[in-house]
Amino acid sequence: MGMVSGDCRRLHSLPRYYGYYVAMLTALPAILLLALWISLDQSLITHLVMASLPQSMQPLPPSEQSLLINDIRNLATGNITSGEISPALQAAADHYRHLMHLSRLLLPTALFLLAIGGIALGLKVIHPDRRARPAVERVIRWGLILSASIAILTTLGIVLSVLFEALRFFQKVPLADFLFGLEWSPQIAIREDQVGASGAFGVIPLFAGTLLIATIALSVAVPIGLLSAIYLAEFATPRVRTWVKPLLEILAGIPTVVYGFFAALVVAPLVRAAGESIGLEVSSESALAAGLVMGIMLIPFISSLSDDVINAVPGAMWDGSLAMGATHAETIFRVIVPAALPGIVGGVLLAASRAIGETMIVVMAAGVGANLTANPLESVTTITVQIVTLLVGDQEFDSPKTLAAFALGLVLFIATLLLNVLALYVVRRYREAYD
Amino acid sequence: MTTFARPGKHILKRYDKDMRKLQKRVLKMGAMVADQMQRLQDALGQEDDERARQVIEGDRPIDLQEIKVDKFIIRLLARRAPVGSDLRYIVAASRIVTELERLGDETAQMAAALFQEETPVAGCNGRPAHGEVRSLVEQLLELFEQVMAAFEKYDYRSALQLAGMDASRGREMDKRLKDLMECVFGSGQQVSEAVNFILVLRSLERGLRHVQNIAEHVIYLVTGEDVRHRKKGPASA
Amino acid sequence: MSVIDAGIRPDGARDARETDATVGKPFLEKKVTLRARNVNVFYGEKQALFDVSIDIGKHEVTAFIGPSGCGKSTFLRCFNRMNDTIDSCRVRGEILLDDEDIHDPKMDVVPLRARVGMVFQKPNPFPKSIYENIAYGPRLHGLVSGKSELDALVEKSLSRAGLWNEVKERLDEPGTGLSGGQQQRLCIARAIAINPEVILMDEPCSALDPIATARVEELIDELRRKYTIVMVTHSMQQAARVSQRTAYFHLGRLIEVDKTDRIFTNPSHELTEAYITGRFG
Amino acid sequence: MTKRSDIRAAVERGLSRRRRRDRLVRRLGLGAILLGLGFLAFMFFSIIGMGYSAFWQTRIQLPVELDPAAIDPERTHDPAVLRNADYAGLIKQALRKRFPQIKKRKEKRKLYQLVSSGAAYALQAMVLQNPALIGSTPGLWLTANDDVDVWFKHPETSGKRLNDQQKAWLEELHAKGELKKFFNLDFFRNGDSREPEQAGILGALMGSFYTILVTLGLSLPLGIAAAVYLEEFAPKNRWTDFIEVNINNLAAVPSIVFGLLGLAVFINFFGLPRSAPLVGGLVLTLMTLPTIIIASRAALKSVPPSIREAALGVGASRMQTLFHHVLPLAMPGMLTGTIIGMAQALGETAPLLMIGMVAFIVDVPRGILDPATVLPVQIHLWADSPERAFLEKTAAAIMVLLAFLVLMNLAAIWLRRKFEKRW
Repeated sequence: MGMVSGDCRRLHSLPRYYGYYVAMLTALPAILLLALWISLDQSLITHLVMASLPQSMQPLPPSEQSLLINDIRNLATGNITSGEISPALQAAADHYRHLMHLSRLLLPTALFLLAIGGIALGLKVIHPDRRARPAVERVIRWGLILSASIAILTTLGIVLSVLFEALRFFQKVPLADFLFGLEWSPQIAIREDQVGASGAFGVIPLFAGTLLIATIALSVAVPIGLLSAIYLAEFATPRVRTWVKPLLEILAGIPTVVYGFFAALVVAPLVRAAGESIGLEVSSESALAAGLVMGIMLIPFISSLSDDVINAVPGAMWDGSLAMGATHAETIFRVIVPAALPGIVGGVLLAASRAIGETMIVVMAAGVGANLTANPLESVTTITVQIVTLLVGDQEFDSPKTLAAFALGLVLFIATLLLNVLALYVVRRYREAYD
Repeated sequence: MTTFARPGKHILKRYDKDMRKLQKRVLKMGAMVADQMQRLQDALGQEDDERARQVIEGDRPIDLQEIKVDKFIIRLLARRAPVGSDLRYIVAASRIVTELERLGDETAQMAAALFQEETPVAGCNGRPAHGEVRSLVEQLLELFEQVMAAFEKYDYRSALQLAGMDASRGREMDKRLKDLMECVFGSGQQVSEAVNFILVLRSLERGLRHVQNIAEHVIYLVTGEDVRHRKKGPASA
Repeated sequence: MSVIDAGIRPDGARDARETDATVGKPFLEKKVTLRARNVNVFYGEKQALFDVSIDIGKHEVTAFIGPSGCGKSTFLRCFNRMNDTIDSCRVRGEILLDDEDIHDPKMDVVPLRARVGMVFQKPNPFPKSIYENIAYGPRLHGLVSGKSELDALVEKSLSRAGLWNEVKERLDEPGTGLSGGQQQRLCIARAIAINPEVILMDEPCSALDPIATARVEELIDELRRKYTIVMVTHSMQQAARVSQRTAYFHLGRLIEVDKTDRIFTNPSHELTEAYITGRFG
Repeated sequence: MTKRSDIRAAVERGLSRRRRRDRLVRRLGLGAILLGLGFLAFMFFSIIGMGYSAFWQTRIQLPVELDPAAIDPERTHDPAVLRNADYAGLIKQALRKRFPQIKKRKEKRKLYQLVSSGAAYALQAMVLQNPALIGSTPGLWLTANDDVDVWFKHPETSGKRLNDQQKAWLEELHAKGELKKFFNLDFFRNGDSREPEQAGILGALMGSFYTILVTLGLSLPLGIAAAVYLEEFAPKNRWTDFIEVNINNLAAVPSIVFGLLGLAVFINFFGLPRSAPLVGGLVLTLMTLPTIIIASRAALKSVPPSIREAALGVGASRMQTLFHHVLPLAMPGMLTGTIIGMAQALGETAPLLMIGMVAFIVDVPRGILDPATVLPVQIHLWADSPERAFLEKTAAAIMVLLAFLVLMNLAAIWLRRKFEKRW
């Protein structure tokens, strides 16, 4: 400010932008360093410690190495370690502790120096003609771009992580066996130690189970959801609409674990009792119970999507048809539903994608045993159930059992991706037709 | 029952302006015709050939003004698509302009007939033609000025009087014209002289008709009633 | 009644009846299709129409004009009870279609609307083929028994709407693919496919260009021979061109109804005059 | 058929059939809605019916003699000494005194089972807090065992795990007013436990709190920044189109896939600790980001372009326009979207199973790196437990979870109502 003797107009940008500018020069490098430091110091220190270990302990297989590092870390932080403490280990721990201490000390110093440097640089380059505002804005802009790219990174992360582990799985189990095998029993494969040889990783029963439950769910949700949307859109008075719509949407806001609980502890026994009362044998983990509850969960999904697309049909269509002397029902089924059909189909596809990917309800209410059946009264298992069963608990990332979960994840991802993209495309095309 | 909104208060200010301009132009044309009649009257009073010549030549600007106002009216019709009182006003103005042009013509014709060298216009029963005509022109001018005032002020009552049904002055003039005509026919004058006088009297009669027509147009423009070709008292021959 | 004969002064003193009621001739002696008596319409608390009474002559085009929000569309929609679709809307009074009260609770709107067709401001063909658009009404009401009968009806309706020659080659194409003017004529064809007695038109040309407007106006003039037409329009010129009688509405009241010629040359009410001549009303 | 009279006849003929169909559709629609709402009501009632009793806890009143000889023989009041005393023994002694008629070892064991093993800890805590109590014999209300609790709350439905003798003792206690229900504070201040009567949701609540904290801290700025970029700055090209499709797709990717991502990337690749709220928060961030981005974009879109044009028209830069005008106007909408995203994250279970937040953790977590579980996962865990007493805990935990969700949604509605603007 002094440089222009208080005349703001001679500054290129508003005064505070110079402040932001300096602050940015100060903070950004420091933050970068901090991030780098935090992400690297652990592995660097570990590496240094390992390098300083006696020769005898050097060539270790990776799994034992990590065990060792764990021991050293535990020792350094004063926790209980597994096994005996050898002097070498003790030394390594001391070394580790020392390095950690050094790191803790060095970090603030380095940060401080960097910040000072930033301020100095900032003060030096600041000049009335300096285009501070555009510079600040450029940085903000890059920040925004980075944030927007996170979605891409996430997708990429999903694809890569799932694909990578799945490929490892397919090295052990042939793809054809996986895709066309009729038997699924990962536990057996482990016990008999015949990796991938038993053909126990056939995914067909899981597909069948998933589809069975999804079909039951959709056959509950689609008619109920669609009919409620139709009723709300045309027959209901505004008062009813303002009350019923949020109430139905509550169903969408309930966590799936609650539905799971409801399915497992309320609906399944009811279904069973009902089946038994008419002389049917119903499994306590029947596909019917899980599917029914999943269908309830999907009702608001279908109804609000259908409501959207029905409302997107211009009111002039209603008027046109009613003025011809059509009844409400005729208008709905001959004009509105055909016009909204692509949107409704899109909504149903999205709901199907959700049904396939739904986890908690089936984890809690469906079975674990793979069962190739079309009988809704029997117990079936789904892809998501298997992923959860395979991955919850101890994991060994070498065993096909664990890796199979990722292969299933890949299948699930691809299936839902296809459904989603198709549905989004259909819905988008539909919207454009009326916008 | 009727409504008449005076020009003005349109949402479109330009429309108002145009309507005022139309009125001004019609009134200007009326003033030009009145000037002509005044000049003819003066020429007759002073036996001034020069004045009479001015009257004959003075018809030309009136014709030009007619064309000008007509063009303006056509533009108004095209541009504003007038309805209601505006439509009536414009239609009436258009008709009035035609009447004015004719009135101008009659005035010039009278000047030409009264001031020609070869065949002077004879009088009748000792009454000199010029003097008679002069007083008749004066009377016509008076009626004409009244009807133009009625047009300017949308005064349909005064126009009603002028239109002839109970127009004592119009009837009076009408009667004088008839008397004169009978007198000329009965006097056994030279044919050419008599014809000239008759022509002038006819012109005066037509002039009176034009004034009455203008009055009818004023009635139409204010009330929307078309009173033409009704049975109008004795004024209609 | 002649002004001159009556000797009424034109300077503002008015006949007593016009201060609180309609001027002109709301009631007709000759053939009448629709009779409205003391119609009041409310939207919730707000009253949109006040005591409107009018006769709609048979095989005439009656035009409703008036500034926006004057209730003319609302009134039009009373004739086929389209106001039923607006929840807060209540209609009081009597509207007789051939001496049947259409607001009678026993009156079913479905046959009513089959008798009173409607064409809307924006062309609203259904997102179906041209053929299906026309066939919609006859199918709905079960008016045809076979495909050939339906074909004939579709052709007849389209021809009557002056659209047959333009679309006969592409009956299977979607109606939404036509131009605006064609769409509107399609909607008219759709309405006349069930041969209604009355056709209501709510600003049928306001979304059209002048040429399409001219076509539709021409069509309206032809349709007049077989149908009674009531139209709302914002274009006074249009009312002047196509209608035989014009009704002027102002703030929910019917101010004046009379022969169109008279309304546009010499309206009786100063509000009408102010409106049609474009003055502050 | 074109004659009007024929048409009218035909219309009238079909009328009743068409009206019937119309009514049928209307009834079906109404039925569908009632069915949906019925499901909702049924679910709520069954959960409340199962869960309300968890908010009460059965306790037994016993005069426990805090024998100085047993607790603090040297009267040092040294906490170390006090901590190591045999409080369970004191309770057993009190029980024996209360029922002096019981002599057989087997019966005594049955008697001891009536009181929760946690009662000893409660006693210990009480003594540690107030050593002056030593030597007195206060009549203490001790937490009963879960079997007693279940039997006492639902005497008609259960009690298989208690024998008749135990029931007789309990009847006696009850008759003398020494068996009562109290408000269950332990449910809100304990972590998980193998013993149903001691299990509480505090650990899960704190785990949820930290997880949501991480999620909120990351997804709010990221989501808004991404929305701002896409809506205000991004050029319309293939890349932004791709981003858009990606976001829409991510919003519909099954949550469990995000769990797999978290497992593979955050835990295996970056080596972050398993079961930590940090990882849970990261996964939930990725999962909720699309929701927040979509909602924020809608909020930005609803700011009329005239406002932007007005600001740009007086010479503001695009950034200034954004920060001074657009963002403040769009903020309520963005926050509403964020709250809804958070509610979704709060109820999410499946991805957290993948990253190990299902471990049995007794301690209440104190930071984002401590092993923890979250409320929905706790529900899942309890729902899987065989003990009858966990059923009501599960339902109660669901009630707590739903209460939080309702609060969040009410906040979102309130926000929307308060700042709703009409342009």
